[in-house]
Amino acid sequence: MAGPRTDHHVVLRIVAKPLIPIIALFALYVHFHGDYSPGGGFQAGVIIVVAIVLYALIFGITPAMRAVPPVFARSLAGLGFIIYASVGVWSLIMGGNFLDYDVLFNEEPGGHMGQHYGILMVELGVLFAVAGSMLSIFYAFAGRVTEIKDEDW
Amino acid sequence: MMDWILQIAPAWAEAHAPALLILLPMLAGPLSAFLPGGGRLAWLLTVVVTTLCTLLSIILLAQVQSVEGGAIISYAMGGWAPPHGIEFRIDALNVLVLLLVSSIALLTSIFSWPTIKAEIADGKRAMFFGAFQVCFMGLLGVAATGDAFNLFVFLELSSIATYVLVALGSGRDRRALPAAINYLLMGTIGASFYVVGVGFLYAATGTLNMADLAVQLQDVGGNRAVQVGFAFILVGLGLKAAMFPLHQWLPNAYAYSPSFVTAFLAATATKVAIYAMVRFLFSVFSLDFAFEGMSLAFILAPMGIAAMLACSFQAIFQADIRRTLAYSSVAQVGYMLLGISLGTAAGVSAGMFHLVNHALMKGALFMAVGGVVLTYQGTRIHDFAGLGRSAPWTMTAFAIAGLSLIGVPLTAGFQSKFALVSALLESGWWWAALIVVFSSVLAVVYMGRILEAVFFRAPNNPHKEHKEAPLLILVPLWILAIANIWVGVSGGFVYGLADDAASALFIGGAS
Amino acid sequence: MIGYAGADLAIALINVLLLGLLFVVGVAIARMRSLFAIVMLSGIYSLISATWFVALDAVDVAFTEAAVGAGISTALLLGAMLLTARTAKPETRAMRIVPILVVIATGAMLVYATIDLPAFGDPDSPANTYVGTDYLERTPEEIAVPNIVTAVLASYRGFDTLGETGVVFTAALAVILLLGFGERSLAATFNRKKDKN
Amino acid sequence: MLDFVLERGNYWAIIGLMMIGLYTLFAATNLIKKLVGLSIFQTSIILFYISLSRIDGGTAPILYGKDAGGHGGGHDEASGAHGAASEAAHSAADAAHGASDAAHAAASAHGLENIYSNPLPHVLMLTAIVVGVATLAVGLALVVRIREAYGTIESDEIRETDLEVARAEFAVDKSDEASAA
Repeated sequence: MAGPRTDHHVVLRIVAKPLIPIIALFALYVHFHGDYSPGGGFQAGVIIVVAIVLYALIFGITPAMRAVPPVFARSLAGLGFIIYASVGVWSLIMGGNFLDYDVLFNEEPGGHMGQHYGILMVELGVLFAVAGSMLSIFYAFAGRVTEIKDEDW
Repeated sequence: MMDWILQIAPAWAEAHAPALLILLPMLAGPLSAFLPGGGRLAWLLTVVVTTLCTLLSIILLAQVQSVEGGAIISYAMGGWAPPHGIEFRIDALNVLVLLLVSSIALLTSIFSWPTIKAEIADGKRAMFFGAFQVCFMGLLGVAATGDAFNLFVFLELSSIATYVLVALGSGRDRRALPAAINYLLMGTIGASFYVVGVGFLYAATGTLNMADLAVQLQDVGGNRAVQVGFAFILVGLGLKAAMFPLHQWLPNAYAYSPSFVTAFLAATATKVAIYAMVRFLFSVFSLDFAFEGMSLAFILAPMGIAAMLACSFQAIFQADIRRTLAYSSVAQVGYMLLGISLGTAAGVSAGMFHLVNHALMKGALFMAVGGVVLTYQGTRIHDFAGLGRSAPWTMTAFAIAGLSLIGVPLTAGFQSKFALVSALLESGWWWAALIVVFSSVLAVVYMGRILEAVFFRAPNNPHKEHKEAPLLILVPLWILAIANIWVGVSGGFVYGLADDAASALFIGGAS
Repeated sequence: MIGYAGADLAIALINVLLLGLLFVVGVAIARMRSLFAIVMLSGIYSLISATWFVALDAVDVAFTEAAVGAGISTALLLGAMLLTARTAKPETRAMRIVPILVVIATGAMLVYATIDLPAFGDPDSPANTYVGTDYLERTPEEIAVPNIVTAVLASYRGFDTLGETGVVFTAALAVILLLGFGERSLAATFNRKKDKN
Repeated sequence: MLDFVLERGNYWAIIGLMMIGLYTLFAATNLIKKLVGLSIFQTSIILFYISLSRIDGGTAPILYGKDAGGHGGGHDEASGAHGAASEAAHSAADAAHGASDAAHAAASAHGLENIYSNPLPHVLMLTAIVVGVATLAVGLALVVRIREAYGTIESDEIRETDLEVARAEFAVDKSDEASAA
């Protein structure tokens, strides 16, 4: 993957370089605007992964792994899942049912703060879990590629 | 009878038991996947979690039994009342399954450590236990949920974990990999069929909550979409339960996966799918539908009988003991389906009783095989020759469970087969009762072949020294073996649970 | 003609066109032997279905299908293809008969079921008058989020989504267990390259 | 008759797509092609669910216009007015049951200004998409391992290899038994 830099990829590299931050930025927009428009944690997570995959495809897997280490990716996956579950634990501690966001902040009936922040946190958990998991899966496949090529399968 | 449990259990555990049951493995699964220490810590965490889940299941059982005729515990996830929210709905039927799954998970995870140390590489053990806990959580979720689509999510959760657990047997035998992908393809088709079926039910009723579906379906009646939805759900869950012609994935998956996985799956995975099938057959659909009655008598019963005959025959001709036991599992699923297909309370309770007993005996059998794999590295019959002398404790437990599988009096297998035969005679299906007896004769042949080799043949390899399985294997193995005898001698307690489960379906199921 | 009453004829045409395209792509996939073409066509299949979802007002689903089905799935399929094989063996005639029979039987059952299904786009169908559309009414008061799909996904059916997150996590765990982290093999490549130099 | 066909044509087309996926899954021997068939089958199920969620004249289930501003200040008043309107609309719908009338009645019965499609199948299918890609990832990882272990990803060749191994094992067993006897 990280082969000698050949010239016929130059256009790709130059176009991709400014594109990747924009893709990541768009992911954040999709995430935080999920209440008002299509999108949410899941889609945002996938888009972030796409940005990193694009980086890996163009500049090689190794630089990508240096930028976003696989350890970080899989920890992120576990963390996201645990964030989601702990919102449930929080609501249990506050005396409500599992994942009942209404009780999170002890607000009066009719208030929407609990639901708003509950949804936001849950979506954050989804974002982390999806981004981490998908990236780990990609790394697992991509790491295999080099190995096979070297042994000339 | 079990009120004292409710008195000593903390109030928060009682109020949130259904959620905590899922929550514990859910938090512990990702955590144990990252624990250091070559998997030892992850294993300890797994044992702790399964212990806690078993306790929670006992609390749930006490809660269900605190009311005459069985209480129904409904737990609204997120505080949203069904049908808008997802509910966990626990009655006498699922509490039995929950208790079965969590206690078998506890015993097998205690058993697992020596075999895992031998079969799984260092760096993978922690993640292996993580995957196991996810699988365990999925099975609990399927058993506890009261929402048709939520069931699919948990079914897939447990299945995806199962595929990889099966595939990890590839360290010992590469055939685990094709077995796993076959399982994946068939399992995913099953889940997809289930989703299509639920889609038709949703189109006809507009709801996904099972209790609500039951009510709405009463009004809809013999709608064609409902009929086809029913058929697809039956096929989908049948694939997961290894219902006879759809069982092709099972023998290889059981034969080549790690010992621990085989023991756990054989005792739980198909059982949970059968539970889901029973839930749909009797709770969601009620027996009023003519087409359903027909499908029971003309599809489920022949499938069950075919499984009992064909797979028992196939079991006889296997050289590998795990394959013998796997084919016998499909045959035993046939017994359960036959009981269920009667459509009477007696039949269903016999089916559920056999389900529990089969988990006890197959758990013990596969654990014993796992012990032998660990000490002697072989699963074929000729590897087992003469083991009765060199590993008497392991093999005695194996023999007890084997006799139970055959259905010898004073064992659990006899009790449930007896219940099944009497239920069959009660409905006038004497021919089916004869087939049950005949199939038990086949079981005598295939188990007898193994037991003969174990106890009466000289060891093939004279260098085999006296080598018993380690204590961590022997203790859970003997707990299951003794449970087999206990249920066989005084079947009252377990049979009572199964009976409660069946009557919950036939009295309070529809409302 | 309930199906298209009130809706634009253009939408109906788009509908027919997209479904027709899906058919062409599907048949092509079934007949192709080059795995690269099959993988790319499956990505196209996902993209076309995403477009169809937009025409049917399911924007969230369309978004996800485009990102996952056409993006991640295709990338994974390509990665796996590079590691395994480039062409598929053709199916022999004998192997086709049983699948065709099974598929025809299944399809016939499904078509039989559609006789009693509500018409396409029927606002009075049970599916569209009960729980589903209740969310529309309840969300402004109970959750106050304009995107109903987000409200249902994260709150009303938040437990499903928790399970879904679990599924993704489990998939990552499974792939890592099967293929490794990708780190070690990479380190090995490095070392070998250094040795060569 | 024509109406009947037009109303269900969509379902039939989707069923056809499902069957193409299922056929590819069953007929192909190549494991990757099988998995592609599986994902086509799953995508077609998603098409089916989404087609259930469509409501004529509806838009995406994201509240807009007055519906979106419905909470806050003059909320009570507005919802009261909506309630009265919905009752009237209901009786009208019962009487007429005409196609587009009913559509508007159904919408206003929910106290909403605009017609939206049914969000529930959308949510379910978001979950199903995720489950689908998770299964695909695990399946592909298995295929890669199979390629490394067997050197092929054609399922019939794998079965052949396994059968030969099993036959060899069986022969060993037989000879062992013979020598033991």
